[in-house]
Amino acid sequence: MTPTRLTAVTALLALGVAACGGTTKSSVTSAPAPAPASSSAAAKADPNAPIKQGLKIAFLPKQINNPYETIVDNAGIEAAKEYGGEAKEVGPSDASASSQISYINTLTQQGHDAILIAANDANAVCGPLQQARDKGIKIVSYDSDASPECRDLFINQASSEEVGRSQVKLLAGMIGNKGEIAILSATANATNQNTWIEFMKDELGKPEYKDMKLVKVAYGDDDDQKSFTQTQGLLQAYPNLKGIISPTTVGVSAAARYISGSKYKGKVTLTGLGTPNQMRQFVKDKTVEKFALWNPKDLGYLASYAAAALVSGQITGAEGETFKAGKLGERTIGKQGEVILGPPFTFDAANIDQFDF
Amino acid sequence: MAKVLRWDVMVGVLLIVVFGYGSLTSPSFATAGNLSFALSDLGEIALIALAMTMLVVAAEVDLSVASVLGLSSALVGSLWDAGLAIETIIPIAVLAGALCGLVNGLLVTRLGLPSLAVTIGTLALYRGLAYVVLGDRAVAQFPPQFVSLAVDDVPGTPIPYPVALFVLLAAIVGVVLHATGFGRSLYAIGAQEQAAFFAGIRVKRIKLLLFVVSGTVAAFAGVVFTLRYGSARADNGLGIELAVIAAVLLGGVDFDGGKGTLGGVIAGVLLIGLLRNLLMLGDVSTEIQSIVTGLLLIVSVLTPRLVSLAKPAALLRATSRANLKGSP
Amino acid sequence: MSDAPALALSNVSKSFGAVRALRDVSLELFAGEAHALAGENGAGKSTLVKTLAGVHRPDSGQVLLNGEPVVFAGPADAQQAGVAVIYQEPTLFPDLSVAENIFMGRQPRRSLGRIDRKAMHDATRELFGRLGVALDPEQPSRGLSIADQQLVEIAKAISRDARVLVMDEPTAALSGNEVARLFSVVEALREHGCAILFISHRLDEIFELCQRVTTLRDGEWIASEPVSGLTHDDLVRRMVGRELGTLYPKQDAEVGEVALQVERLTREGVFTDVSFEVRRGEIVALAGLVGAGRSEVARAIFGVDRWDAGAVSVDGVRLPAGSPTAAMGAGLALVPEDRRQQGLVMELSIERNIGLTGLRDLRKGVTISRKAERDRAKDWAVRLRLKFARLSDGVGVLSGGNQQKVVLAKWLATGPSVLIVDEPTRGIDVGTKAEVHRLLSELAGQGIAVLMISSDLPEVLGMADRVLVMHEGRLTAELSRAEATEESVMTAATGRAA
Amino acid sequence: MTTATAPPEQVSPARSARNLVDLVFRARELSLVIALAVLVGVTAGVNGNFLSSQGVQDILLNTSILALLAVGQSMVVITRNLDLSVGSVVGLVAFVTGDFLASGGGIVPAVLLGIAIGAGCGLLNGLLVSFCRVPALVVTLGTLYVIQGVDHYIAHGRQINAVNLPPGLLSLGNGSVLGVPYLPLITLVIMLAIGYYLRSYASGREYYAIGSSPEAARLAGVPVRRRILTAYLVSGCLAGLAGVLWLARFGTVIADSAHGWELLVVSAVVVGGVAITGGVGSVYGAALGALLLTTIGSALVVLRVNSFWQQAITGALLLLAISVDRVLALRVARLLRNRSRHG
Repeated sequence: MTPTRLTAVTALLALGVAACGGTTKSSVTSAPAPAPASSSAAAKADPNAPIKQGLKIAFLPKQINNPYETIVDNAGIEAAKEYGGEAKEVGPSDASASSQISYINTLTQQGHDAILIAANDANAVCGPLQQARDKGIKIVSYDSDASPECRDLFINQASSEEVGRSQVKLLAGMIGNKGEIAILSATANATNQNTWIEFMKDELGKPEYKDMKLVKVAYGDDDDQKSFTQTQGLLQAYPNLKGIISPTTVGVSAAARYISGSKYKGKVTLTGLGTPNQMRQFVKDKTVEKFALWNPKDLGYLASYAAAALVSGQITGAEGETFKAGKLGERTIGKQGEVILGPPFTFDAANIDQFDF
Repeated sequence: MAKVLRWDVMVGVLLIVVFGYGSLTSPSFATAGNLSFALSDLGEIALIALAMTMLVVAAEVDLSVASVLGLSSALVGSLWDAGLAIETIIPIAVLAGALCGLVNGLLVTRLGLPSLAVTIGTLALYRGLAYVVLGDRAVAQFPPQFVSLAVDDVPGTPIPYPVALFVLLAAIVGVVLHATGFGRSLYAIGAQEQAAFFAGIRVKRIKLLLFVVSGTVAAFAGVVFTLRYGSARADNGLGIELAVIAAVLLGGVDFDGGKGTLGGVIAGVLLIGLLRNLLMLGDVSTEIQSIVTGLLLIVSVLTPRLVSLAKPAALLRATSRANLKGSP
Repeated sequence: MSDAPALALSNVSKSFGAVRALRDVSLELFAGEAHALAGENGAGKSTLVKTLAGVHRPDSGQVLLNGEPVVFAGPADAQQAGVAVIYQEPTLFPDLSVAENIFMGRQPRRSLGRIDRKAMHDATRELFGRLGVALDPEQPSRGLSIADQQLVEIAKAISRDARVLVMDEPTAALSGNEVARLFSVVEALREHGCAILFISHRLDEIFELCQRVTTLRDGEWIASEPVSGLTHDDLVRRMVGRELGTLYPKQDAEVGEVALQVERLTREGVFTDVSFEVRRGEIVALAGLVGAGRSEVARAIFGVDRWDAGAVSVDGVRLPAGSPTAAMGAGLALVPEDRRQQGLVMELSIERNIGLTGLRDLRKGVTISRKAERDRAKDWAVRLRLKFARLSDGVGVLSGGNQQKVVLAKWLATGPSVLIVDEPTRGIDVGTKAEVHRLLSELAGQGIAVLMISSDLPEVLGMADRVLVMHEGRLTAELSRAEATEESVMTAATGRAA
Repeated sequence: MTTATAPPEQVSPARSARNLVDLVFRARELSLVIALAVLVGVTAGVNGNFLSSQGVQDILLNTSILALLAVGQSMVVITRNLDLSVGSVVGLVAFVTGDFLASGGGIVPAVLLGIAIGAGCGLLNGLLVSFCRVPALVVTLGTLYVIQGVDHYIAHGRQINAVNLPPGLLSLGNGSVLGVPYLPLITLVIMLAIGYYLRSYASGREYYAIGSSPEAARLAGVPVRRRILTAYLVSGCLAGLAGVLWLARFGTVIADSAHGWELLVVSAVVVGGVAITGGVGSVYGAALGALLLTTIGSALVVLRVNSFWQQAITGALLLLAISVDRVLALRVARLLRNRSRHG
């Protein structure tokens, strides 16, 4: 019977490979790291080169139905019009790395000048991005980074360290440096979230926060309903909880919504990263006192200009190079090709009505 | 149904039309690079579709394949993280897949449960286990020589290794399905299980085997998937069972069993893949792609029915079969 | 009462694919009359019943209600018009209670159209009282014996207060007492002006209950006449169309060694302690009422069902329980009762169906040799005088008789030493029937042991060397060819003597 | 059977057979209640907060939308069919009605709009399944894709924010009367109404008849197609209503509300004792199933169990439910067979 054979073939294949000797994680990681960032970095930057006209760039967000990403991308598309380029947004309807990869491949085939990506998985997108770069396409990651060796630039919304530490400071100020706190994150492998959380933990290690205790990091998967129920669970499981930090726009608004309608309103302090439009109601009804965010429009705008600068040869992605980003002025490339948008801005009842995004 | 109206042939024709249209309208469509991308994007779906074809021909279905793929990926990730050799990990992951298939098969054959219900249950169970194994972590940095096996083209051709493997397996499954006694048994089981059983065909054993094969192939696809993306995650392949089933049904395999050809299924897989590729190249949004996939699925089951309903004699058969279907 | 028949068929024809089930048939049912429908298996009785019931629509001809042509779009229309039907196979909802089965769609209502369960259960009890049945109205119908299911069907039909009651073999599974009670109820209905169409294979019942009889043969109308002027033989002649003798060409064969030995075979709740043997060259009939456990014994012997106790040996080799594959290997073959579900894969071609029992023998290397498959099919098609266009045609296009030949071919091709045939001539035309009988006789002559299950009493008496009779899961009689008469078999089958 | 000769003795085995069957099927819903009680008991023992009024309210609120969908789904499953498109209908309705309200629409028209959209989707499914006789699984899988695509097309990365919605709607989602939130009340009323209809009306019983034996139903003159169509219509309408309630409850919606819920709904229905092969079960059971699944989810968080287990447990429960049903059914059938033979 041949399907038995089919199984056998599969097994043999696997076993045959097994016979060749062991390849383990340690043997791979101890080997010299793969070649550092590709040859394009070796090219000479010409800060005075004009921005090329008719550039074709594409934004590839985590998923197209994420409103935050839509704001960022639309600002980037607007920016491209300013410098005479042509930009578009394409992307999958689910936030998975594999569907993003189909799009990277397609964009490569279509021959764009630059791809701007908010990576769903830093490593998974790496191979296809390398292939795109081999064809001369510039890669700029924004919002969520891809592995540094497979992109030219990372436009960071804010210094990760600053985001992490400032969130802790913000909350500590409101709860008087005392009590149990929890974090409501997005997915556990979201690169940006994890970096921030690391810095939060580091900040909490400082002596002035000795009375604050991080009891749980929960994951709402950037899914509104899941974030909502996770908040419920957190508050039940930890009755002494004093504060929650939710460094994700989906999480913080879901948590605010639950708290505003529950008995925990006024007892538990919530802060995090959210957009003013989402949070306005909860600031007004006093569920949330303060929260922070950068301007997502500026992020898209900056990423768009950075891509144009890269393609035009004004920069190569090396540390210390500078480029002009339209109305945002001159920006400098930091370590590992990072460009930082700026410090996060804190919103409260006094200033929230000045913003609309 | 008349030979000319055979659905699998129509899918083949449709495939040629799409290919022709793509080549004419999009300069980057019919390039080796693009087709190689498009094909390797289909790799796992195509692999799993091979096993699924045999199951559906035998009037069963396995909805848990994508979860088995995820579980296999999670196992690869966590074992790799734990420092095991990849050569040991791969057989373990594949074996785990076989075990998953065995559980499905035992529940279906021993307890006589409908495979639809069983595999909806294991769909949740196996995906859940994948999360339990690896959590929300993503494990990366697999050995380059293995990654390149999953990514690179066979030297001198624009054909990626997984696609070459698929061609090989497809040839085997094609022979099994269409030219061996085992294949004949599958069609007999699918069309009239009792008659097959009365003819001395070991129906339960064969079904059990099919589920094991399905689990094994899905787990193997999980290994390929993990290496190809260089990232092991519990949510890998989430939802691709629907794409697999869509391809199989689009290829003209009757959901009630007993009908369909492997050629049709391969045409179905390619049609879905190339159409998606073409839509993406044409900057057609994801939403429209989803609508097109759904419509294709509905049309693929609707058209053969409407053709057969047009004949009154066949109506009677279809009616009685439709009514028999699903009885415990 | 008007002179027009309550329900009538006028020149009705109906075909299924290539099979013409009814040809130009007319029938008139008058109020206050019990009308018998006689005909062999496959004569078109069930199709006629389904046409009256609105399940089938005639290809040509008309259905007349009180003399007016009507078109029943479906069973609901026919029921609306006052036609109640008891089908041959019970059609119950296994998950619903007995009372709900009886009153589905016509439940007694309370205010706001709600179902009045108490009234429904009371009405059911009252019905059961009239029929002398002791079933709980609230019991689910799953798990009822065939006889009980049939009784529920009868209660259902009677409860409709129908103007026309059609009963397709309602008594096949009933015991003598139950039949007597049913008849008294039917008699009462008839006196109230109900028209009754009655189908039975027990000719005595026709003579007892009915005033007129219509005979069908091969889908054609033969005669409609008063019962009073007829004898048994007249009726049989009309049904069969020739002298009985030629239908059962049984020749004596030399009886050899024991080929099939069944010892104290038991399947709990189905049959108990069944022991018998069949010798080479012998045709042994297994008779009994529907539901007596005959087919179940055959299924267990062949391994389709498991047995709980006892043993089966073929040519001295013991068989494991529950393995058709092992049974086939030992030389057993089973031509099952239900041709469409169990005997054939309707969607596959003639050659593939015949090849299905020999997938191992037809191998050439790994793959099936299409030539060997075709040769095997061609060989047997010729030997059994199969009428077909192409071997690659689906078996669905063949007539019932030819389909049965394909089933036989499929099994004879395995070269069995024991052949079990379950209802070998059910639903096939008279010509083919005689051919099948001749074939069975020949096979016995070649030294094959044949075990034949049949509800067709003349067939049992005409073909068997010995007759085993079952009643409620037990063997109640073993009769030699000389001892076996219609009377003696029926006595044992209904347990009247026991 | 020799029933006619000795009726009095015959009654008792028949009675006890019925009692046995009754017991088994009652036990099915009873076992859910017991499981629920144990779960709640243990969880509350570990963390008293679980049974606080806020905790109970949360569970009821979380359950109500799932239970509403499960009630609709069980009507479809009872007729031996399946509706996988409910999740995407909820998503579509939540967004479209949100959009409608945000642009100034009234609440009542919005609710009607939501139900109408759901009814349209249900009608489409029902027509395809009942009149074209295509397998329900495949058709509703197809409409799942199509409806989801339409939803995403309309939303296109936009978001409906709570601040743009009328406060009346939001208070429907989070407000309560006498301490009992509106949402569970709405679900309860609908569940009782449909449960009562299915049990006490002639046409309601026909759904069970169709699922129990489609062929017999046809012969009994049951309007099979119309009933199946109605089942899908009801499922669609309830999914539409669930979409509006989703909007009211969560306030902020993007395109993928209830994404992937179809399997959760089917699980709730099957765990609740509605046989996937039709004909058996009740909407009460289905709602209980939804309550159990939701409670497990909440309990895991409160018990501080890794919430990754939740999905695995849901799957295992579903398998357990269908296996137990099957084994029990086989046992009962065997017992009944023996009784009827030896009775």
